[in-house]
Amino acid sequence: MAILEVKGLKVYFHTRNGVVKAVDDVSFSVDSGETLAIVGESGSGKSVTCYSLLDLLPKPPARIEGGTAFFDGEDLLTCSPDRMRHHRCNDIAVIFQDPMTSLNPFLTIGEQLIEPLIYHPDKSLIQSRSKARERAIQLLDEVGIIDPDSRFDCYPHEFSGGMRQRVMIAMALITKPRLLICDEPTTALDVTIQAQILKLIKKLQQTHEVAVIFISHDLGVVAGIADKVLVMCEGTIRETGNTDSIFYRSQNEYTKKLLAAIPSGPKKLESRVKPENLIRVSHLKTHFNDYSKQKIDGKYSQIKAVDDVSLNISRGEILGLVGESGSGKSTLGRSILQLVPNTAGIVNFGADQLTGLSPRQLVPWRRRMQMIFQDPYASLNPRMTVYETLSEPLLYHGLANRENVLSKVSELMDEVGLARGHMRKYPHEFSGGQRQRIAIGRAIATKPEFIIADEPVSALDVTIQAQILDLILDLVESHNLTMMFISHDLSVVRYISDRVMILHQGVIVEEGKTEELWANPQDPYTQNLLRSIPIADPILERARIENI
Amino acid sequence: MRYSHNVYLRFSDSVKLTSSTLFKGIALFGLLMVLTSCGTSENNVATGNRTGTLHWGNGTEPQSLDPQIATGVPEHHIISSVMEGLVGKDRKTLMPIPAVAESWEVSDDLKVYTFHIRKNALWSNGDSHTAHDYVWSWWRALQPALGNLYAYMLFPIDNAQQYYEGEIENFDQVGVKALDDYTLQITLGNPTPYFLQLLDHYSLFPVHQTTIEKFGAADERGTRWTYEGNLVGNGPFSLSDWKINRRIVVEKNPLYWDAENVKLNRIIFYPTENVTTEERMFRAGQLHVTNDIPADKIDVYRTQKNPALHLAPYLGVYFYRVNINTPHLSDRRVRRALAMSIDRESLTRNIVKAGETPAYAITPPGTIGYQPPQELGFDPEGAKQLLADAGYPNGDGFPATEILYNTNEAHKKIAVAIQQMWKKHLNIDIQLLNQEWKVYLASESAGQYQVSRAGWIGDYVDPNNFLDMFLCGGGNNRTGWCNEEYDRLILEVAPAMKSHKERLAIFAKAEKMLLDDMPVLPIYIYASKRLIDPSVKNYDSNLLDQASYKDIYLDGESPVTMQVDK
Amino acid sequence: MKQDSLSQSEIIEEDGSSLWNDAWIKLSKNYLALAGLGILILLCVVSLLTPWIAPYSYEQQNLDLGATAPSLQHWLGTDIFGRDMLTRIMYGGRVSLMVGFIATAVALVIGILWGAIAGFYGGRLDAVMMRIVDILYALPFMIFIVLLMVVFGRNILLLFLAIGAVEWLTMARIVRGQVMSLRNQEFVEAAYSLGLSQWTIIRRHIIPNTLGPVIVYTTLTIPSVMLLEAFLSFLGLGIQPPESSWGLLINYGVETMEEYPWLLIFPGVALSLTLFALNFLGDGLRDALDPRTSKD
Amino acid sequence: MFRFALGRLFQAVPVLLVVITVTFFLVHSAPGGPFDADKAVPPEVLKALEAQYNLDQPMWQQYLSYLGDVVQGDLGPSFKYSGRTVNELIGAGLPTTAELAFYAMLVALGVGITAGVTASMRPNTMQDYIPMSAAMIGICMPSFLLGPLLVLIFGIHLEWLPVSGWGDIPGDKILPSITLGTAYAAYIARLSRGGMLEVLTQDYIRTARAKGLSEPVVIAKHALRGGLIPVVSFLGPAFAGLLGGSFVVETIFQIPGLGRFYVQAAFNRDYTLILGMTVFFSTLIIIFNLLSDMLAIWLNPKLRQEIRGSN
Repeated sequence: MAILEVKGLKVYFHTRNGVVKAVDDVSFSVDSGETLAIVGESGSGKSVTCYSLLDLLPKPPARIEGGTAFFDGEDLLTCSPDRMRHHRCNDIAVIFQDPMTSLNPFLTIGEQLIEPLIYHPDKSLIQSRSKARERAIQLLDEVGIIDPDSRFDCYPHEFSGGMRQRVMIAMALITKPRLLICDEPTTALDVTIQAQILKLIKKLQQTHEVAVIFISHDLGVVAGIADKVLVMCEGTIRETGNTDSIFYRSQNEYTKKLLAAIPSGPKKLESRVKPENLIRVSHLKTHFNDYSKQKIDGKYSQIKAVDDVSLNISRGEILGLVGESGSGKSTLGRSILQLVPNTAGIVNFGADQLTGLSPRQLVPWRRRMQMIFQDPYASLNPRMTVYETLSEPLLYHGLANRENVLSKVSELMDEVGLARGHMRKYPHEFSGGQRQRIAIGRAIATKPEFIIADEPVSALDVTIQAQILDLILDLVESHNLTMMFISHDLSVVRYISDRVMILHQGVIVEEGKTEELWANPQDPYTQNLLRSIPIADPILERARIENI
Repeated sequence: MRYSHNVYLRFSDSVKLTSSTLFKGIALFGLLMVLTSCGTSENNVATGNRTGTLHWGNGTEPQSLDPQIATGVPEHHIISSVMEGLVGKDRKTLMPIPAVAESWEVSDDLKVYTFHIRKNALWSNGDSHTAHDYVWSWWRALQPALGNLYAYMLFPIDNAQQYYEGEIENFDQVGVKALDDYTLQITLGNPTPYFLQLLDHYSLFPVHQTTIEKFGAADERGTRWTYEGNLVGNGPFSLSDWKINRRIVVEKNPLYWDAENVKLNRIIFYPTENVTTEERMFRAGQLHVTNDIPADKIDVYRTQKNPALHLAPYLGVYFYRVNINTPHLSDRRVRRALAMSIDRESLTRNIVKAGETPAYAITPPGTIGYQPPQELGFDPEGAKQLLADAGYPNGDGFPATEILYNTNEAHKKIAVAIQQMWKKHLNIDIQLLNQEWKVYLASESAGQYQVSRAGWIGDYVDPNNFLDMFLCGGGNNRTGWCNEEYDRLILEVAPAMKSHKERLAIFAKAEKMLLDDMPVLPIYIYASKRLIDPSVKNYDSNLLDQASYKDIYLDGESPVTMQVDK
Repeated sequence: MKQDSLSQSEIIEEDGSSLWNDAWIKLSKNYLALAGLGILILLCVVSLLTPWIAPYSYEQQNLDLGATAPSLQHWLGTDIFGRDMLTRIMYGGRVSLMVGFIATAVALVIGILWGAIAGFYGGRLDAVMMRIVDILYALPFMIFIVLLMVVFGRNILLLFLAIGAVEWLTMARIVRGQVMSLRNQEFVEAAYSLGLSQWTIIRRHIIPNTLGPVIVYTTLTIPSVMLLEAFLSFLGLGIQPPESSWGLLINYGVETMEEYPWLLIFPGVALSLTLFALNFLGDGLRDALDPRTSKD
Repeated sequence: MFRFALGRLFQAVPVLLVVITVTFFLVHSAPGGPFDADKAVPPEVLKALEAQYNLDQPMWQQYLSYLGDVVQGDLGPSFKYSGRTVNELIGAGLPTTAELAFYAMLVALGVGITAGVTASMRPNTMQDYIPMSAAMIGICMPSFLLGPLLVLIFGIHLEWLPVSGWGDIPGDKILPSITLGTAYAAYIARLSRGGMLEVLTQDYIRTARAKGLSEPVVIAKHALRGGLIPVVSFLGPAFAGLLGGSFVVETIFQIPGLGRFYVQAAFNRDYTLILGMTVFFSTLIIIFNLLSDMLAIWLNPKLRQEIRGSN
């Protein structure tokens, strides 16, 4: 029997520039104890759909234009604010994507946990603080928080990402809801943590007998967890059906495209590695003062972000650097490029030593080595047009002059696949993928020999991700680039790299030719990492989860 | 399409609720404040009338209540309520009346004064009050280390100046003698017709030796003897409270010799620097008497025929100094032209407004019967001619000239008006330069100015007080003007005159010399401006703007009568 | 590398065009901001033309006329010297607008540079620079003004200097705060990795991104500068009678607000009009200079 | 936290030293001396006075002895208020000014936060425009205009409240507090609106709503804490500004506070009083900035822990 029945839901955004049909005629139903996955890329309307059920959309600009959403025989879209509070408090709970921002940093997690109980809209259901505390601690224990009694009074920043998400889950369950909406609950987490959290959700769903709506862009994750799948794109439903039929027997073009875009398998291109070391790093250390700890003998203790790393990169090679958050992979990249001061060690570019050069002396080298940043939103100056962003390095390094700068910029745009007509637009007018193209354009503008790409596709949708990866491969080919490709995503690294290094807590735990390492990982950490990757195949994925 | 993930928020439907909780807090705070305000509906004036308390706007915070250190008018008001000299002044005519001295004799050569001190005069702590107190007080007043700016008030006394300047060292040679406990004999160097008036000036008031010595050396400045609780005086009131910048309270002194005729129980002096505020305080019934009135308010009170308005001539002159050492101003024709093209009638009527009279001489007319020469009236044509004679026909070639004044709205207004008058009548360019008080003083005494605003308030009613300003090199001259004949008339001839009339004639002659040369441009004679609640009785405006606190009484009951001051 | 200096100058020119061109296009669609701009332009034009269009002389007195309420002869009444208020407000606007804009510009330039440098380099330089700001905050302003006046004489330039000297302090603090949060942004790191000099980064990447709060603060600063000018003029540093400014007119108007309310109301209206025009224009500019606001 | 405060205070020492030094030479080089008066001061009197206040010594000697006194907490005698020490004068004015500043701050916070929060709840509606336009006017409305206006309305015409004084007549503290607080209320309104708007877009607010919390709880418990941090950082400078900027209000309302002393001292060239007040005010500014920083840290659990850790 369906616990939630949505019919013909329409949510439009009324902006100054016209109406955007965020959700257009969406219908679905969820049964008790069932998991419905809503899959789609960013902007597909999957989150808006769910938020509209709980009246969590900002109005204006959002407006619900039509449809019904019956929960227990009551239409959520038209009920009074009081009834809505009642539902939020009793029946429906949400787990949000980013546990970092979704928890109030100013309040202890305990306080946030018990709030729904002590401020319950139904006066008779209000519980005393001590009772609520008991229940919260019991739940914290259940979601796997160690020593819940003392952790109850800690603040969110004192937890790691995975633990925070566990707290979020406990918070969602504390009201004993019948429907749980999980909005990309593992997207912000490392793969190993993701596996744990998914398992936890699955387990809890069974013990608490809740219906789950699971929103995700990651088909691998969905494959293992969902009973039914709903594929959305541009506000409309493209396909709906049970998990196996969607993954194995999809008739829809869009679904097929999504599935095809998932990077899998080994690198397809021939390696062009030349037997010449372009970058040589020996015993590199980058330490920071740890301001959060007490000074000892007048000195701060050190965070060893990069600890005694030695590596070589050959000309033409793509080296994949894999690590989870906090492993020091970004710091290593920045250290090699001399963007952060090195504590010890030597970095050589070709025959020349980079360490010890003054910023002024580094200027000619900067032209020869570049960086692509993870977040295409933050790495572009919001007040500079594409033209300005791309022309700046050209003019600054004397690679173009006033007469030919326009044509040079146009060429660059062609190369990275941007329409020339967009030259005078600002970064915010582009989608994430296009922005990353701009950032890549800026990086190759100076005709560098060496590029460090720091998670260049992590923030992108899967279809876009594939395009950008292909673009990078093309450019490496055509520009004879050497690259260090940093990522947490093992499938992506496998798809692009010639050689892989696994970084853990500032130290390289394993390295080797990509396929060799894949086939035969030696280090337990690497093994665990590889095991944690979700597979976009329901049968394999279910089996994988069982085995963890 | 771009819905950034952080815009999914819902703005409240229950805004009213939230703001109401916040408003509750505010309301509580407001309520607290208002509650404290609901104590009484009676204002100061009404309360004061009931309890015999006079609320007096006193201008600025006094800098000292030591009569031999203090210099200002606000200080004067307070000191004269807590102390008294040998001789007082009639509150209307300003003629000398007995005070601590019940009587006195003057020798035939007008040089020896013998005072008989009341036997019932006491210090406010009960100590007896004798002639020796005066000898000691004046000895103190003449100690250079004390830094008494009014030491010169004692100089008419024989050898006082010599003692002060260190020429003689023995104070016994100074002409002050206590013949016995209650008889004081004073010998003057020259006959000084205004000497009795000086005795009512606070610098000649007696001070209480034991108290002063209790808190420091006799000639030490800034000891705590003038604080509330410490100060011992001999006046109708005694100091009971002094809160800096807030108020000074004096209470009736039961030991005062004339205590039975003192009607007020208490006077509270408020420092009221801001004239506008003071006027509002008066209107709100917080003051009985104000120190001043904003010029623009005077018309309002006048039109209303408001009985509170008290305007009266005041012994002071507002004038411009001209720096004789400025090349183009060294020509006295130029100075006379400047003087003749100021329309003082219009200025006093339209700008200063408080009944000030146009001044054509430096001495206020009517000063103990003295009538100064008045010849340079408003004559733009004559002025133009004079300027042409001096080489500036129609103002051509006249260098740009600056009027210096200290920062003050009233001075500015006058300067603006005169600037325009000179522009209009003489076609010369005038610039205004205002400087902050101390800078202005420094500029003026260093002679770094061309034309400078000035004022002089008489300390005693005698032409000498005005005319000796312009002696050669005198500290208050500052114009660079010097005339030996003038000096001789003021310093030697006038004091030697036998009769009052002859003496005045000499002053008139001297003043004529001054006005012929015009190193100063007299503008108007001051007026005292006060708002006085009709319940204040026995207050009489006089030339020195000096109230007689012992006579004042408050009567809020009697019907308001129109008071006409003049 | 030999082309370096040449190419940098080109960057500057390019920089000038795009953001500001786009801002202008966007501004021209914001009617409130346009109205503000229109009012400001009108005020400036009137100020410029005042000597030719003013109905009366600003210094000609008529003492016997005195202060009169608005009438057909004197639309905005006369002051106590019998001078036409409309004329005086027009002349006062010349002074106030000039002082307001120039002195604010001085404060703006010093404040932005100081704050940007302190915030960008951080560390010891920042500490020293901000301590200097602290010290300047603490010094007795009035003594400082009097001394300035005595040492340099009376000079309108000094007025700008004095006002700039006070107003840049807050500006520097605001900009510093902004810069400190900006300097860790990835696009600054990207610029750094391109090998741009620090100065270029500050100028091209940091400062343009601090414009929002700076503009808002500026629109608040201009009116307060106009009032500060009145205070300084009163102390003798600024302009001297018979010239006047809005601030001085208001100052005087407050004294007589009961007797001659028009002496306060009309200069007050002039100043408020400027204030609101600036506010609308400022908000408009802030939005226009932020490319991100266009599509929401 | 303690060590953090100590460190900051330690940093303040050189700042204070420079302030004292610069001010010392500034005031001594300003034209006009403390004893210049309308009527010429005889040279012998001037000499006696200067000798008494050590003004006849070489400048550096005066400077050093002054520094020595300041270190011992003695700010010297006032030149103008004969017989009063600077410590005594500050002691006399401080309670009043502090009280005034405190009430003004209450007004500023009460009105400012209410207006700011109200406006932030419905941005770009009348509920936003009206309080924010009022704030705009409030910021630019000089207190020399606002004070008299309030006095005329509430003191003279309505006769509700006294027109001047401080603690003399019941209710005389209301108008000055409002006059002084208004400009700051306006600033705080803008700051809290900005802060709230930013916080209200945070994910954790959405989380709180999704939990079924009522809107008042969401605002008061979840949003205010973060939204008011800009206001908290502003409190230090604001309090310093209130203390130092109360001169105009003190003059309008005849309030016996420090502001009047300061300005009078500057006009009188009362060297010791100017210096003393400057030292005092700079110390206060430093302390209040420190306090507001500490409050901001305390409000933020993460910073709080970092500071605690560094102890």
